[in-house]
Amino acid sequence: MIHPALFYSFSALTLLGALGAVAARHPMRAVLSLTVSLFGLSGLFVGLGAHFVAVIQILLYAGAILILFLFVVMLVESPETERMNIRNIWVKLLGIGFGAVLLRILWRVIGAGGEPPIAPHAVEGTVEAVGRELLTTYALPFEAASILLLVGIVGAIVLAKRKVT
Amino acid sequence: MMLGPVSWILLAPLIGAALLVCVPSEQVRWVRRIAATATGIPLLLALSLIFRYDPVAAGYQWVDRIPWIPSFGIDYHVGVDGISVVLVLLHAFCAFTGVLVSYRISQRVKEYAIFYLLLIGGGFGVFTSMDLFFFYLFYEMAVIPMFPLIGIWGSKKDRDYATMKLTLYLTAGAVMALIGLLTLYTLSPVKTFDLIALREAFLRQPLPPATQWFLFPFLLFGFGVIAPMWPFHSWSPLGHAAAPSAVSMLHAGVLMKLGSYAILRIALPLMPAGAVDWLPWVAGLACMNILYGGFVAMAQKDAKFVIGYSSSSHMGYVLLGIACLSAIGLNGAVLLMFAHGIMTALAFAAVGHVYDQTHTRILSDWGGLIRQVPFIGVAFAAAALASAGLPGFANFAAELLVFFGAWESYRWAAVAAVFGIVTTAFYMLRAVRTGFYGPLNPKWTGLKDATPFEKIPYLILITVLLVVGCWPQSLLTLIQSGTGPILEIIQQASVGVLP
Amino acid sequence: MVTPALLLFAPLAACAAIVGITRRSRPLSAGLAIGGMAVSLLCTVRLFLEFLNGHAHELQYSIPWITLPGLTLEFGFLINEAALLMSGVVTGVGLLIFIYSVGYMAEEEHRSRYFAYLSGFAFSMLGIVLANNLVTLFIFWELVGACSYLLIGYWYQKPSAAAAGKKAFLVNRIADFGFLLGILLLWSYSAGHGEAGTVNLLALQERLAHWAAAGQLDPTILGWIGVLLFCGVVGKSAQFPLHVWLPDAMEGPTPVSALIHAATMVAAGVYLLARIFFIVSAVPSTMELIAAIGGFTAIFAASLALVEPDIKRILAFSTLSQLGYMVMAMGLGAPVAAMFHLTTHAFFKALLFLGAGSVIHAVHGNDIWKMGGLLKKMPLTGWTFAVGTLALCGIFPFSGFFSKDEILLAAMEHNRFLWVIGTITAGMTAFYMGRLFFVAFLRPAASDSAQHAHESPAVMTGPLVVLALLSAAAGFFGIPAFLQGAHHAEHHGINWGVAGLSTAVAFAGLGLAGLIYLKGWRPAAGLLKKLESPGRWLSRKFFVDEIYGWINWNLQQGLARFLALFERWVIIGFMVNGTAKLTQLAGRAVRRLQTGQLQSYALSILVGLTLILLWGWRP
Amino acid sequence: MEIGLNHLLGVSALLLIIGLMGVICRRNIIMILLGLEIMLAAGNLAFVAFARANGNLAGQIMVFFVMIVAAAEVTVGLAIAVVLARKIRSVNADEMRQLKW
Amino acid sequence: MNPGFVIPTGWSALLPELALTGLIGLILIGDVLLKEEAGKILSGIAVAGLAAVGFLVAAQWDQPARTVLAGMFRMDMLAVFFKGIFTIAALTTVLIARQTPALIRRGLGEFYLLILTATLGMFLTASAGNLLMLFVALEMITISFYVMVSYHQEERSLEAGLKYLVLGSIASGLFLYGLAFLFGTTGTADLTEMAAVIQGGLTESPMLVLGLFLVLSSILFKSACVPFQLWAPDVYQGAPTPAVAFLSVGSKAAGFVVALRLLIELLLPLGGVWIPVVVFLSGATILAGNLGAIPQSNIKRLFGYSTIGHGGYLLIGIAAGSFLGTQAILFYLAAYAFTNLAAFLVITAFSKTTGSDEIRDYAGLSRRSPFLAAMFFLALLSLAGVPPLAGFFGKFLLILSAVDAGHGVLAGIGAIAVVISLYYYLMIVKTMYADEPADPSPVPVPTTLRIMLWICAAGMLGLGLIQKPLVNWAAAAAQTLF
Repeated sequence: MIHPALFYSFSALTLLGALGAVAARHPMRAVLSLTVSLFGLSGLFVGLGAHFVAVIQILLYAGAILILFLFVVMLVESPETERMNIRNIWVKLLGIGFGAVLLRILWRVIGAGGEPPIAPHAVEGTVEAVGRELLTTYALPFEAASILLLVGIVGAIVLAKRKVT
Repeated sequence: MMLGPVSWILLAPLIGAALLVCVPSEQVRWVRRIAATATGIPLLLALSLIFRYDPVAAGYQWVDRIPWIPSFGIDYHVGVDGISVVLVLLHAFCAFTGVLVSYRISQRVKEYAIFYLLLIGGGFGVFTSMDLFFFYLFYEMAVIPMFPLIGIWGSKKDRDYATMKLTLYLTAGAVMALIGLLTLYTLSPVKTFDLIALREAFLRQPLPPATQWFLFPFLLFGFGVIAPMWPFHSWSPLGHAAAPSAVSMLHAGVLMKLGSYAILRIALPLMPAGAVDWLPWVAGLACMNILYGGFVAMAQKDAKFVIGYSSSSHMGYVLLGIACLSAIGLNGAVLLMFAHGIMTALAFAAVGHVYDQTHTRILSDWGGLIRQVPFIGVAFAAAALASAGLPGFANFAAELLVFFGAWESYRWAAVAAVFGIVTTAFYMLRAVRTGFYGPLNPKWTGLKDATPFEKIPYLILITVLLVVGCWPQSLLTLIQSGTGPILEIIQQASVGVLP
Repeated sequence: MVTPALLLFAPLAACAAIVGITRRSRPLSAGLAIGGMAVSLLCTVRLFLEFLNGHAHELQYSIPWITLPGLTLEFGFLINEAALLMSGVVTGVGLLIFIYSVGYMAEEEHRSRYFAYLSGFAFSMLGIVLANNLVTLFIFWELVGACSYLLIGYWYQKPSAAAAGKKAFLVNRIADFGFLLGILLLWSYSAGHGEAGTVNLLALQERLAHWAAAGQLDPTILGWIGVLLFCGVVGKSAQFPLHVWLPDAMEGPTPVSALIHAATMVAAGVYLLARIFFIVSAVPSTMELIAAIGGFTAIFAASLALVEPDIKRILAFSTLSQLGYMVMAMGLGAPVAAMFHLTTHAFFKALLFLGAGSVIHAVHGNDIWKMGGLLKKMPLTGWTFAVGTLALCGIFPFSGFFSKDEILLAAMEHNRFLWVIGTITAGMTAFYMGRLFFVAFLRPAASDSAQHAHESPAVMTGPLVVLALLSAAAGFFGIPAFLQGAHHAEHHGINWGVAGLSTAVAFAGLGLAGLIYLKGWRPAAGLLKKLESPGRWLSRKFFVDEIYGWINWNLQQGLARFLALFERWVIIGFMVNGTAKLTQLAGRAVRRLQTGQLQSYALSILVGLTLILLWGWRP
Repeated sequence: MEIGLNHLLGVSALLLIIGLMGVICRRNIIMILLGLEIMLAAGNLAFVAFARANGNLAGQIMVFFVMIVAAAEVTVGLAIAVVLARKIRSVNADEMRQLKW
Repeated sequence: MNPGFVIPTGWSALLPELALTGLIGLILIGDVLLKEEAGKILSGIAVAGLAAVGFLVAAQWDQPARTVLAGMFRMDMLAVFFKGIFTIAALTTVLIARQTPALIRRGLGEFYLLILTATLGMFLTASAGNLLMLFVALEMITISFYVMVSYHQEERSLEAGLKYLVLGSIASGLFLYGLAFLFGTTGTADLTEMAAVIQGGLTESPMLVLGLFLVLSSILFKSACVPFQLWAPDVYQGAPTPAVAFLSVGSKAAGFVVALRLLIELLLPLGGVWIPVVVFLSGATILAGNLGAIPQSNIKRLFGYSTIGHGGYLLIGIAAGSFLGTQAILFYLAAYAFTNLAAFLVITAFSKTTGSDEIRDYAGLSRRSPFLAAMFFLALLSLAGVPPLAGFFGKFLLILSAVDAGHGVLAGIGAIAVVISLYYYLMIVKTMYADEPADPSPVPVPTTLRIMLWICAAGMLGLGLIQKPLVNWAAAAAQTLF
């Protein structure tokens, strides 16, 4: 299992990064902060033996998605104009309050669940193992995912394109 | 599969409606002819059934049964017993005369006829269904067409409110009853909606009294809304007032009877112990109906409201008769359903005739009309006197039976009921006097009396009232063959409940 | 079976034929009606002869009308002496009045309708007479009420006529409320001791006799039954306090007043008492009540007649008063006397009304002060009227003398106080009749129309003459003896003391009237002054109508209006529309949740989830 | 001290809540989308942790699919953001309140 | 060891899906190649293709259930039943889209593509045998819908799209998180195996219950149920009509197939935990939807609320947790498909001519187009649950299932809500029939819509009067779960 020191440091990286991403004033900073968080997550993945996923995470998330974010941030370039109004404050306060309650519930459930025994024969998520599974057992979702991506692409094009004359 | 006459009674209006969909709306004559045929055939069939029904054999006759949804125990199962054969006849009379009265409608005739025929079909369905599912289905089918019928062809002033209230109120009652019906179905040892099978199952293995006590009000008040039981009656006078004449005729003549019919047909035999527990309360409510309706009718200025409240008052007698749980009371109640249906159809037809020309229903605006429209005046006076319980009209015989029945079962209620005929006389004669007697209002010198063709429905209705009034036993024998078994069940149950 | 059926249904057939066929032909309609009545009369005579020959004593025919488990109602006849007598009165007097009507209604437009109503009435009245059970009787009881309603309101365009018809029907309805309850109570009472309830008169009589013999009668219930049934009598025979409809009923055509509101229908109450005498007589207190009401009505109505100017209303009050006599007689346990008086009264009161009709026909007005001198102008009418007056006043040897004497005799025997009342009433009767006759017929003509009055046609005077003969001679027909067949108990000879006193009082009344209205004698001014305020009470009929109007307006109409308001605001406004409003409000509230703001929607998901976890699961 | 499953799940729970807070509290559409990404990442972490605990690969493969889904979702979301920015010159979610009640 | 790539057997079970994928390709290529007249040809292709797919689906009826592709794909009656509904909905949506001018301007090809991808997603959802498959398939639906909803590119449409996207993604995130717990506690992602584990007695695990509630929440979101219903009215109002039609029928049905698969098939042993919650939420949903619809003036928004109500009714069947409840849901969904599609066909035809979705503009429709008005009348009555229309029997079965399961109060709420819904539906009827039209010009109905409307009317009346076939089909489909 993952070493406690590694766990705590990667967890801290992940959580702080996420917190930073959520709290950052400027979207640009948020995106960068999220990158940090995702790196931390990858670290956790590696620690859990999910090597392939960790790599993909860096490549796909940090490499592609966050770049996309950055493009858009720069494209729209709108500084956050968050005017304060009463409803907003209420929403925020209630959000934080209920978030805390929810967290508490999750916490208890997770704690109450005890520690299920970590499988002795921990499977290593190597590229080969994951790849074989993907193309055999999970061939159908894999194909479906390709269509999903097609939807994403078509969707983005359809939405972003200017009016057809 | 060959269908019997009962199915054809039920199908004729529906087929008529389907045919009308295909007729171009400009062909008003054909529309009317089809409507008249589609209601005339049931009338002839119903008359033949009345003569051919065998009261000695009793039970359901001319039964048609087609398995419909076997997995839920739902069958298309129709037939008539002594009660329903009489009410089918009532409905057929009202429907047919209603079509004749509707010849005055000139606007959007085709749509009117379609909705009207659907309503008719629903009514026949309720009276002939032996399956609770179809019973409910037809029940709603009889209620919903009222919405457009009143909403489009009603009198402008209050039709929007009236029709919405009516539809919602009746539907609310219906769904309440539906819950009761479904609970009965789930509680029954046989999973079927067949009334006969349920009845027998509950006879062999009755529901616990507490369950019956809990369930009975669902059916009682659910169907009681349309009966209309006090204090759920307020949809009805307004509905009458806003509706076009033929619809008022059907509404008061037939639709209101669906409720008491349903209580009699479903609630009593399936939950006899519940009935024994609850019916004294019904007797109380029925008295409220009678007296309250009567007094409110006294304060009305609008002719249709007078008749409307009078209807709710008179339906109190029907409820009281049912509440008696005795042969006299039940038979009286069914006979009164018939008599009141015919009488109120007559009254609404007459008022409608005047309203269509004067465009006011305020009695004091009429004045002395009998001089100008003697035939209509006489028809209205006949209806008023019949309503006031004048012997010779069927209403008297029926109300008399209710009095006798109530006197046996609830003496205080009988006193109230008898007092009810005093109030009836009060407002009915007032209506006649204000609207038809006295000097003729010079505004109405142009009013036209009924043409010979238009007289036909009135003559039919008056004749029926008189024939049944002089010879009530003609129908009572049939009715008795239908109420007898119900009463037996009740008696068995009360033996079971009471030490 | 055939004869009584024909007797009953001949007028109905005439009525139906008039409505269905001869509506447009006035002479044919009249002919049909008279023919129907004549057939009935012939049938009555035939039955009468059978009775006289002793072929029959009591005849009963019936067919089932309604047969249900627990209730059997039949439609049938019970013919006995009283029924035959009554039937004879109805058909005989009726036939005369029908004939008279041909003349009286000659100018009327819708005469066919009139004759249809009259025939219908005759049918209904005969139904009462012949009915063998109380339900059948009640049916016809209601039908005569309806015919009376239609005939009073015959001139429906006159608001007063329309109102009077309605009033008559309603007052009777109130009375019938009690009557019907009485029938119901009697029915359920008769069901005791293992027998099914019945409303058949003979069966009841037998049963009660049997129970009485066994000492099983319950006087309380029986008393109630008697009182409730008597309610019907009070209504139909216009006894105090339900007398108010009869004076107003004079709005109808005069022959109608004669037939219905003098000779037959109003007497039906007395006849009913005769039929159910075995029930009411079982409880003494009931009898006392009946006698008291009758006696009070007699003097009360007579006092009202003293100051009334309308000729028909005077006669109407007189009818009330005489009906009071009859009811009192019943209460005193003298049914024969009552029925006797009923018969003679039918003759002379019909005569008086027809005479009055003849006068009204001639002078076109009802006010006696606008008449005068008519005896010369209309001798036949005048002399027959005089006969009627004398009969009514109870002057020997006119019929009224005999019958009234029987009643006073019964009172003398049973209740001295009522005897005094009866005797005073006799005096008052003589006074107001004298006043009427002297003012209308003997004083000089007081108006142009009276000046130019002409005798009525023969078709009207003919019946007058026949009736005058009957009024004069009916006392010698041996009616009580005939009735005795039914009631074997009583017969007394003429008690000359009682008869003499009442005759003397009658003469005194006539004399006083003559003094005042013919000779112009004015008692001292002081006395007149003192009489003024009771006079006002009298002319306003003791404000009974006003009291009823107040009750009607404040209690009944007030309740109606209150309930209408309750309906409008509480039931509809609060309960129904309130529910609808509440639903709509709820709809608006739900809609308000939809702020349109994305974040609050997101928050709702969080909150929703949290609450589901918290309350739905409680981890 | 041994790191157990519950530690990992704890982190994922925190991550989930942080993401949710981002969605709820921020009004810049891009920030909201970032929050959504964090929520998905929380799910990923949980899956991987469970995969480890259960000793099968399905959890890891799920992460792969989630990333594809996230990519498609973000693409569409960002496309909408871009068009919106073009139309109403703002990516503030508060500006969009035409549809309500 | 498997040497690399293995073609799994049993692809024949996927014939409809394969055909659909082929159709997607065809449309994609067609859209690129055909520029002029693309709409008509593509719609022809799409309709024909969907009809073919429908035949393939129908051909699978009564075939023995199979699980193929390593447990990813389950071909059983329930799936086939739902696929039938999806196909009908997709087909109608294609036709509706062709009559929506705003869409035609934006290009129909891509829209068809999205309809088809969403349909494919629905098909896979119905057949998913594995959590992974289920997740991907569901996302396929939702992401297609995100695009469809914002397709108009006008402000409201974008707003609707954004709202749907953000909220839907939250739900997806929760769903994913919940799936993780289901996966973690059962130790497998295969639904059949999971069911076996849970039936083996895992009910006590709090983590499983947490997973259950998270999954339940996102199912509730998908079917627009309280407390996750807020998106529906906004999205319905802002989105293009065909998207709404498809959303209301297809997406809702997809939500319920997931509910049936997860809650009934998988988690029924935990019924004691979730059934009370669903009972409560079902009642709340019915009330919220029907009450909120009362004050609405925009027809599409009204349908947004009314669809919430219908979701609540469908939840009754879930709450019943019984065979009867499942059967009722299936019947209701089929009936609802015909009914709601008929309504949206009318809305499309009406707004094509008048360009309005406001209820007050429907005044006098019975004179402008008696046919449309009559069809709308039928559809509204069926929605309200009035016999003898299909919607009635659906509600009848649902309420029966509630009564049968002992949820009397829920049945009562369902019954009362019929009355409430009747109110606002009848208000529309009143507007159409009794009010005077501001503009009396006739409203033409395109032939395709007319044909579809006749079909829907036949469906509403046919299912309402002759219920037996569908009841039996639903029973056969429900049988797979029990």
